[in-house]
Order: sequence, then C-alpha cells, then structure tokens
Amino acid sequence: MKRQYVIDALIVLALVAFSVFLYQSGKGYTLIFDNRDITIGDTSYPALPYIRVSLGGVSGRPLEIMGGDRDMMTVMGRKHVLKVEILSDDEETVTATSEHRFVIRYDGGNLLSIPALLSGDAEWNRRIELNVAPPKEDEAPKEEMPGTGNPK
Amino acid sequence: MKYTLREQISHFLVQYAVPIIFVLLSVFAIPLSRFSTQYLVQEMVARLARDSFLVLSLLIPIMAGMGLNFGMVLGAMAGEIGLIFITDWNVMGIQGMLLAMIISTPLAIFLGWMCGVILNKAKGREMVTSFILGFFMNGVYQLVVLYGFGNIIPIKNPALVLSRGFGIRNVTNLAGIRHCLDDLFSFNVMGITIPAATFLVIGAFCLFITWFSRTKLGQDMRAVGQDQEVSDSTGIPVERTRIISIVISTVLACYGQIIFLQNIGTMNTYNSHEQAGMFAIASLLVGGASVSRATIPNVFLGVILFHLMFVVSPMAGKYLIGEAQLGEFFRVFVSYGVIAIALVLYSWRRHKERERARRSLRGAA
Amino acid sequence: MERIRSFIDAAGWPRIIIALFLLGLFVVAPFVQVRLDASISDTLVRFGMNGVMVLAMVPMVQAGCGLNFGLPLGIIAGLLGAITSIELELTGILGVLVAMCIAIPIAAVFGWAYGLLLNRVKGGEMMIATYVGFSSVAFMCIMWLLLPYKSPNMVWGYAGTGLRTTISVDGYWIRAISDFLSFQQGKYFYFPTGMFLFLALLCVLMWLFMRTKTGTAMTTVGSNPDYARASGVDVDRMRTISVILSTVLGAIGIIVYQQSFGFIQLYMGPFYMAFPAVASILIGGASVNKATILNVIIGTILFQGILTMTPSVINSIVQTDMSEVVRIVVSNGMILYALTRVVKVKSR
Amino acid sequence: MEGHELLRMEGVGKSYFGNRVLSNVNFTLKKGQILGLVGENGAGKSTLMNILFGMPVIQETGGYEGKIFIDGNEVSFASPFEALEAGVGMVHQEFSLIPGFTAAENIVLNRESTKYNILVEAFGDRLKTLDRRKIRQRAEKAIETLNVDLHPDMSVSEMPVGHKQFTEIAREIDKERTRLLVLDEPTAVLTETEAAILLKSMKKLAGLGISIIFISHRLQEILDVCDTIIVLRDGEVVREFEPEKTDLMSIASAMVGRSIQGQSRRTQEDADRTSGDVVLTVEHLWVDMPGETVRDVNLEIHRGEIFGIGGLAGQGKLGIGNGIMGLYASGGTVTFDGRNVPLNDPMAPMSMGIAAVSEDRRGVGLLLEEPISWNIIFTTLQVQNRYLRPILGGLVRIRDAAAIRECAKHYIQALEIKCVSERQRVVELSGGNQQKICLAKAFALEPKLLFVAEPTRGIDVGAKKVVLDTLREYNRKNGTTIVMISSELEELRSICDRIAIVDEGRVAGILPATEPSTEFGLLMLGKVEKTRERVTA
Repeated sequence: MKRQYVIDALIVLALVAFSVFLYQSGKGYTLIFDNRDITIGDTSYPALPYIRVSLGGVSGRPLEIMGGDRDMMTVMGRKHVLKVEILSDDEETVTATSEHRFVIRYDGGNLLSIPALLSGDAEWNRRIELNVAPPKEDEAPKEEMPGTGNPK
Repeated sequence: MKYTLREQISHFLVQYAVPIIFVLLSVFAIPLSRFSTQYLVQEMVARLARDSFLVLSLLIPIMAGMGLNFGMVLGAMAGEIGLIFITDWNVMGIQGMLLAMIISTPLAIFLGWMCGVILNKAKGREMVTSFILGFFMNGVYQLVVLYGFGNIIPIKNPALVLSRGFGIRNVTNLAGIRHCLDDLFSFNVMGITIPAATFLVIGAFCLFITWFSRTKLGQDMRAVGQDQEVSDSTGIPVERTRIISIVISTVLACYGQIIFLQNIGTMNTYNSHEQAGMFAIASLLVGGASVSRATIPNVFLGVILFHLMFVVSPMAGKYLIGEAQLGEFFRVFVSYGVIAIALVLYSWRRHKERERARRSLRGAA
Repeated sequence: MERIRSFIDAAGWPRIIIALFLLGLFVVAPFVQVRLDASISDTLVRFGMNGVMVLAMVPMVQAGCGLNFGLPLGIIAGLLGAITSIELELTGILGVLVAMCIAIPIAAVFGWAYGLLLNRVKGGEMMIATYVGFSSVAFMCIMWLLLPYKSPNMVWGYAGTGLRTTISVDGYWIRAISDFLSFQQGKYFYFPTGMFLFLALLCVLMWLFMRTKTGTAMTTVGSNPDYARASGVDVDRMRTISVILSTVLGAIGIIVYQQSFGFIQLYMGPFYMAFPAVASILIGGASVNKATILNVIIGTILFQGILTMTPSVINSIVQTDMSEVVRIVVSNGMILYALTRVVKVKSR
Repeated sequence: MEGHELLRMEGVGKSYFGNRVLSNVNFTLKKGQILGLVGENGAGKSTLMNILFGMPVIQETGGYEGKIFIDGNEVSFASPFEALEAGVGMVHQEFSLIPGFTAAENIVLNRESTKYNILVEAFGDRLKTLDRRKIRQRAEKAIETLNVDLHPDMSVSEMPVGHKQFTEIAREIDKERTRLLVLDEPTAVLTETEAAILLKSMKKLAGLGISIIFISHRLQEILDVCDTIIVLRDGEVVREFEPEKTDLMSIASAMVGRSIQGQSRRTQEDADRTSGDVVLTVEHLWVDMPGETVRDVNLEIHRGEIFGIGGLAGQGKLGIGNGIMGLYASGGTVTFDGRNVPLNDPMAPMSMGIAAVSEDRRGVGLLLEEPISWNIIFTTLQVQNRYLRPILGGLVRIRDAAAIRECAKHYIQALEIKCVSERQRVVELSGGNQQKICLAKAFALEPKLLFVAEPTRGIDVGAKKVVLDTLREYNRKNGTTIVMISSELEELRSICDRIAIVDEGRVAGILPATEPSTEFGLLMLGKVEKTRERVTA
C-alpha cells in the first residue's frame, strides 16, 4: 500500500514536470520582425532593403520583409534558431545568410529588430504591447427558459 | 435452449430495431440530399474521429449497471475549463492539447467522484439523477466561467474575456490547437483525408476498454452491474466500484471533449458540453446499444448512422419540401426521439423480464 | 431547540435556505433602490401565471408516477388551442375559453396515450417523461411549419406559411383572465384578481377531486399500489387518469400563462417548461411521491419570488445579471435534492 | 482425524426485543460429520445459523447468549466475512449468484485468480488482470470434488435450478479454508435425481473432512446422510437422534408435538360446535404466486366455521387465499353462496362479501404513510361506496371526514389499538397494533367470509392472544366464516374447527382440529404416501 502511494506521488510529480515541459515548449508567442531604421542608445542601424526570415524547425512560411516594414509570426516555445537571409533587390538571389540562436525572454521580448541583430547589438529584442483588437463583442448566454421570462 | 429461425429473426429485429430504422432512413434520404459519396465518406471519417472517443466514454458505467451516464457533461465541462486555461496561456499545438488534458484531469476526477457519490444516494434512478446533475452543474459552471473567470481566477488574454472585464465570451477560439491531433499525421486515400493519429488514440482506447473488462476491477463492475446485493455479500465494495466507474467515465468524457473541440476549433463556452452529452448518448443508442448493454461496435456503427442522418436530413428536407429548416427540426426530433424510444424499450423489456422471472418461480403446473 | 430541529428536519435545509434567501432579497431591496411594491406585484403576477402548471404536478406525484417532466405534452395541447382560437379571430374572455375548450380534449387524448406508455415503464417514468416531452416539442417544431394556419398575425410574412416563433395575443385576449376585477395601486402595483380567482378555482376543484372516491384511490395507488390493488382499485387506470389530469392542467396552465405574458411561444419555447414547475412544487415541500396544494402555492411563490427578485436586487448590488445562474442552480439543485432523498417505506 | 471436535455450541440463545426465539442450544459437531437440523418454520433454525454465521441482524438486535467454539477456541463473528475467514461456508436458500456470469466466474466470485501487470503499481491490486485459465482450473476442481455434471462455462441464467445449487456449493468448496458447510434446504429446489447426486456429494465432502450442517424438511434425506439429527422446536433442542436408532415417525412427532403457551385454549363449547351448510367451494384451484404455487386445491368450507389451512412455508397455503382474492393469476372454480366467484379481479370477491387480511402486512396490508383512519376505511370506501357525502347538490361525492373519524374511533376502541389518535400514521405503531388495523380494515367491510393469513407473524405473545381472541369472538358474535392460514400448527389447532394441510400445492388432508398434532405433522412432511412430483426448470 505504502509502495503504491510512493509510486502515485512519483507519477504526479512526473506529470507536473511534463506539464511544465508542455507549457514551455507549447506556449505560443507572437513575434514582430522589424526591418526599420532603429536607434539603440547612441547607435543607429539602417533598415535592410529586403530580407527573408525563418525560424528553424517551425513549419510555416518564412516572412519576407521590405525595408521600413515589419511583420508578425506566431511561434511555439522559447528556444529558436532565427535564420535571416538578405535578398537582392530582384527578390531572387540570397546575398547573405546568417543564423542566430535566441531564447525569448520571460518578459516576452517580442519586437525583433533585424538590423540591430545583424549588427550584433545585444538589445535587439524588446518588449512592446500589442494592440490586438478583441473579436466582435458577443454576449453572455441568453435566457433559455421562456417560462421565467419577464412578464411584460 | 434452441430457438427456431423465426424466433432468431424476430429477436434480431427487436434487438436492432433502432439501427435498422436508421439504415432505412438513410437509404431513403441520401439520394434526396444529392450529396456526393466522396463528401459523405469524408464527413463520416471526420465525424468518426471527432465523436467516437466521447461515445466510448459511456461504455464503462453501462458495464457497471448505472445506465447511460448523462453525467458525462461534467467531464466535458472539466475539459472545457482546461481548454480555457491553455487558450489564456496561449499554449499551442499538441502540447496545448496534452496540457489541457492534464490540468483538467484532477477536476474531472473530482466531478466524477461527486457524481458517483450522488448517484449512490439515488440507486435505481441513476439516469434521471445524473441528467439533472448535468443541468445543475451547468449552473455552477456558468457561475465559475461567467463570473469567476477574470474576477477570482485571473485571465490575461483580453480576447477571451467579455468587454465588462470578467467572464468568458460565448465563443472561445481554439485556433491554437485546432486540428493539432488530426493533423499530427494524416494521409489521403482516394481524396479522403484520414486523421490517423486520432484514430490511433481511439484504437488505443478501445484496447484499453477491452483490457479493462478483463481486470479484476472490470469483473467487479460487471458483477455489481448485474446484482448489487450478491456482489455485496461476496465482499465486493459495491459503492466504491460504482464511483470508480463514474470517475473513469467522467475523465474519459473530459478527454473526449478535448479531442472533439480540437477538431472543431471553436468552443461554444456555454453549451458545447450539453450538446456533447446528448449527441453521444443518441449515437450510442442508434448503434444498437441499450441502457444495460453496449459494445465497441455499437459505438462506431452508432456514430456513423447518427451523423449520416444528421448531415443528410437538412438537405433532404430542403429538396423534398423546399424547407431546410424542416430537416433541422427533424434531426433534433430524431435525436430526442431515439433516446426516448431506447429508454421505453429498455424499461418495457425489463418489465417483461421481471414478469418472466416471476413466472419461472412457479413450478410445473 | 428540539422544535426548531424537527422543523428543519421536516422542511429540509435547501428549502429553508431558499426561503431565507428570498427573505433576504426582500429586506435588501429597498436599500438598493428596488421598489418593493413593483417587486411584489411582479412576484404575484408570475405566481398567477405559473400556478396552474405547478398544480399540474400534483395528480401524477400523488398517483406515484413521479414528477411530470413530460409537461410539454400538455403545453403543446394548450398551444394548439391558443393558436386555433387566434386563427378564429376570437377576442376577450371568449377567446380564452375557446382556446381551453379546444386544448382540453387534445390534452386528454395526449394524456391518455402518454399514460398508457407510462404504465408500461413503471419505475423509469421520470427519465422517459423527460424525453417524451423533449421529442414531442421537437416533433411539434416540424408541425408548426406544416400546419395550415393562415392568420397573418401568426405566419411568417415573407413565406405566407409556417407559424412564427412568437405570436402576440395583443388585440385578441391579452390579460383576458387577469384583468377581471383587477386593480392598479399607484404606478407600480398591479393585482391580477381574475387570474388568482381562476387559480383558486382550480385549486379548490383539485382539492375536491382528491377527496372523491377516485381521488382517494389515486393517492392510495401512489402510497402503496399493492394495497390499492388488494382493495379492488385498478392501479393502471388510476395512473392513466392522473396523467390525463396532469396533461390537461398543463394545457390550461399555458393558456393562463400566455394571456398574462402576452405572447404565445412556439417551437423550442415549451422545451424546458417542465423544469420550473417541477422545481416549484419541490421547493414548496413536496417529495417525489407526495404533494399537496399547499406545496403548490408555497413553492410557486418562493420560486417565482426568487426569479423576480434576483435580477433586480442582485443586479443592483453587483452590477451583474446573475439571475440565470441563480435560476439554474436553485431549480436543478432542488430537483437533485429531492431525487437523492427518496425514502421508500415499502418493505420490499 | 475422525473424532476431532470442530464445532461446539454451549447454551446458545437469542431473543428479539424480549421475544425469545432460541434458548440454550447445545451440541457438538465432529470433523467430517454431517449434522441434520430439523424443525418447523419458526423453530429457530435460521436464527441459529444467523448466529453461527455472524449475520449483522444478530448484532443489531443485541447479540446472542452462550458460547460457540471452533476447534476448541471460542469465537464470536461480527460479520459473515469473519465467519468465512474462520472456514464457515453457507449456502442460502436464495441463490447468491450473478446471473450473467458463467459457473466458473461465480465459483471464484471476488476470489478470482489474477496476474500482475505494471499498472497495479500505480492503481492497486484491483487492476490485476484475470487469469482465466487458472479460474477455469479451480472451477473444474471444485466441480470434480462435488462429483456433479456441471459445465464451468455455462451461464447461470441458462442453468436449471439444480445446477445453480451445485454452483453455490462448488463456490464454498473452492474456498480453501472451508471446513464447515451449512446447507439451508438445498434439496428443496432439486429434482429427485439431483437431490440424490447432492446427497452423494455431501457424503464425499464429509469423507474429505468437511463437516456439514444440513437443514431439510425432507426427513428421509436427513435419515439417509446424517450422522446426528437435532430437532428444534420453539427455539429449544427437543431431541437428539442417531439415525440408526430412529425412524421418520419419531422425528416428525418430536418436531410438531408442541406444548401450548400464551395462546387461546379450546373449550368444551368449541368442541361441540356444529357447522352449517357449505358456503365456499373451491375446485381445481391453481394460483401462480411466486414461492407459494398452488397446483390443484379442492376445498369445501362450511358456514360459520373457523377453517384452518396449515403446511410448511412455500407449499402453497398462502397462495389459496391470495388466489381467491384475485391478487395473483389463478384458475379453477370458486363458488361462494351458490354464486361463481370471478377470479383475477380483486373487486369481485370483495363485493360478494369476502374479505382478506394479507400475510404481507407492511407490503400489501397497510398504507404505512397514511393515518389509521384512512387505512381502516379505504377498502370499504372503494368497495361499498360508504363514507362519502354528496356536495354541490349531489353532483359529486367526497369523503365524509366525520363518518370516517367515527368509524376509526369505533375500531380503535373495539380492538384496543394503542395510538395517539386516529390521525396517527400507521408506520409509527407496533406490529401488533398494525395487525389489529388490518383486522379492522377487514371487519369494516362486514364480510360474510374472512381470509386471515399469518395473523400472528412477527408480533409479540400478548398481542398474538388478543388477535386470536378477536377472531374467535368475531366468529362467534357475527357468525362470520373465517379461513385462517398459518404456519403455526398449534395456533390453528387452538381456534379452528377443521384444518387442511397443504403440501406441494395440494391439500394433503383435512382433519378435525382435535386430532393429535403428529397426524398433522405427517401430512405436512408429505409422509402420506404419494409420488413426488418432479420439479423441473
């Protein structure tokens, strides 16, 4: 009987650990890839004319971002390999490729400045508030029992 | 004891009256609906994957003689609460689904235990009690989800919460885990997508039920289901066994609801569970199960026949009478009617059996 | 102390809590700017509207058929009567009377068939009643679309056929019963005398019926069917009569409800209508196999009181409409309580 | 091994609520011996076995007196499970089998052989898988020990009764500990061949060292297999026999020869009574009453007499009254006062002036939750439309509360019913007073003929006398013919004029009450020569 309790406790612990793992690896983050001119501290980084970013391992199309633009992507888990390809103007050839390992910060640094990254600035990702428009309002369940409706 | 062919046929007809009616109904309605075979097969495959697990969760209480577990909606509620949490945390994909299952399990166990204890106080009227318990807990669920979430239980994601600042919206978007199990690996056969992973889970679950019925606990449940007094006199803990059967059913219904909703992709926060219960029970009965006897083939046959009728009838109604609404009402009527007929047949048969048992006490006159 | 405890035992905690809750609502009401006179008037109107349908529970409970979850069957008969009366363009008290005269025979036939069915499924009545009610409502949904009613007030304008979901009785027989001898006190207090007189009349008739030979036999059937049989009572016949009576009262009940409410609700309208009635009689102190007219009156006042007071009072306190949740929890909680507390006295 | 003492009872006694049912029982049972236990219904056999088996009913009613020794150690079982633990197995009259299970599954019920699997570690032993092969082996072994023809895979619901009995015994044998087996009327449901097989198996088991207590009404069987025979009467061991030195007659007389106490006595006046013409004729009556089947009964009952119907439980004596009153499916011809009584219609006999007091007081006889007054008048109200008064100018008639109260008060006084008022609920009264209400209910009908079934069952001695005296007085005063059905022979002999004994659904014989009780005893035990009918399922 004792033995069973110990084993049950172990199973619960294992499940808790597994849950933590699931949370870590399954949590979705919305990342904004920014290809604009940016100034961090005293240094300014100019935007790149045209890039293609993809996150290693996550299926889904890579984002292609023009200079001065930004785009969003939802990813799962915190550890990622970010692949940046710099494209030539004719959108055909890749002129340079670089891969960067990064971990999404706990505060959820979601604004990724590619120019800053490529220049090696440590503060290339920051947190900004996303203004996600809430879906159209729908109300709480309507009264179902007509037998109890207002008499007038 | 030998039966004549005639007796065997009539026995078969009585036993499978409901499925036979449904087959005939489908044969009549399918051509009317003008759906292509391809479309119907695809629909049936999808619905089989979506609903089978929920229906399977009903089997164990039937084994334990507690009838149709209308209390399975409690499990569905637990699953939905898990889904609300993972949606709020934005945990996605198969991880999200598994996490929802894990966090809703303790809740489902608790609700199942509570349901079991209450049903033990209402022996002999388990079905109507679990039915009302479902309604009652629906009120409690609303209290928690509509007033507790966002007030007492913090919810961060504004997309989930009503504009007044607390309470979950009528519709919860489950885009994060949509089709995550179905698409884990699926393949095409002649243009029909088969969600293989979901079917693997369902298959594993069928194996579990078969295995479970061969354990000591399964044997005890069958014994309790047939005669509580005898079981008690041989020392089987009757009440505990009954509670366990309801707990298992509730937990499985919770998983079933999660699998169901990952396929649908959106959740009607306040009435998904009620529909889950009604459709699952109707499907099982359509498959030829009764209140006291249900097998795994009943489940699959039932899901297919019930949903065939469900898909086909609005269009059939539209082309037949020019009123799609009529078909809608017809399928609602059929869902309830099937449950009513199955309950009547069961009660009637039990009545007759009791009479026959009484007569067998009489010696040769 | 002893007397208090025995009172609590007899009444049961849920009932006492519900009564205290209602009392609390009335006490709090003036402090949150809810008008007491309006609340009381509302409660009384609702009491009158629902009373007959709650009364419909009595015969079946007394005859041992359990709570009539199949009340929608009677309600459907009432609906047929009501729409026929409107189709005939009848107004005022005549319209109501004709509606009832049409509804009662239909209800009697429904009740008779339903009674025959319930006699074959003794022991499982309540669950089957529920689903017979549900499926009959669903079946009537189809019929409302197909029945050849023509009155432009009732059918969908664009199609010209198929009855509407909600049909107004305004201009026909709105408050035809209620307004008999009714009076208005100030701006907020309305007293539907006619409806009360009608309810009282039915209660007295029921009271008398329960004291006739048949009524006595019916109660005995519910109390101990074996005893009744040994005393020469036809048990199945008594049960059928009780079901017919209950169904007929359901039909009358919905017409009373509609003339006060002002609308006829078709389609899924009657779907859950049995539940408030069942809950009311249980709150009034009835059990699954014993019910009195006093239970009907107390229960309906308590339950309808809570339904009237929670939206107004609780809304004012927490700025949220919680009435729906309160209604679900109170009514189903009460039914659940009654189901788990059945004490069968019989030896076997 | 032989001669080792397994069970000893010393001064065992028991009373329920001051009502003594068993006193000072002493006996010893040796290993491998068969003890026959005989006695009339209510002689205390089942109480004795309940004590031995530790049934909760004994503890709940204040335990028992005396001591029980097993293997020389004193034991006192608090529950049947403790008794099983100590090796006492019992096979009851009602089968405790799961209908949908096979013989093998029933034999090992809740003692199944199981196999380990990994999930056991997390969820406990109940998740062990069943070892079907081993279960079957065990079942086969037990069946072999019994030496009967029983297939282990046969479903119980499809078995003939005899096989069910064997299955139950096999279950006890399969319990390794079982050393003492109690068989409560095992042969009652068996055919003659089956019974013979069972007796042979019993001898074989005894040869294996299992002691058996064998309870039976078939005295020949007892004589055939037992090593010792104990006769219980009125809760006491009256005689202990050795089968070689006795015969049926002496056992039978020991069983029924009872001293009368606390009951009405016959007077000279009673003996001199002469009866009138025939009032009720019963021809070829059969009644389908569960457990009390009546097969073919012919009776003539005279006007003004008290006619007794006796016999052992389950032989059909209760079925006669219930059949004539239309409570169970029946057939045959019943004529009352020259008019044919329609059967299967409870209203018919009552409207002709026949009333009945049911043996099932709480089930059929009373409305426990209703007041006394209602209980007394209801039948009369329904049958004779009395206690109703017209209202609304005679349009309808409702209950006449005043007349009802009057009537109830009258009977409360006449029968000395102890109660607070006529509005008291019947469930609150004692058994004796409840029985008086049943009588009042019947009297209120003012019947010409009254069936009274088991009027003294479950009531205390004082009340018994009152009830019997009331019946006698009612008979004398109103000339009402009374048919009294009772398992207690002495009770019948004390007030009846003639007594019919029913055996296996037929009248075995009708004798004047003055005949010696042994004569009745022989009739009861089916000793009067006839071929036993085969009971087949």
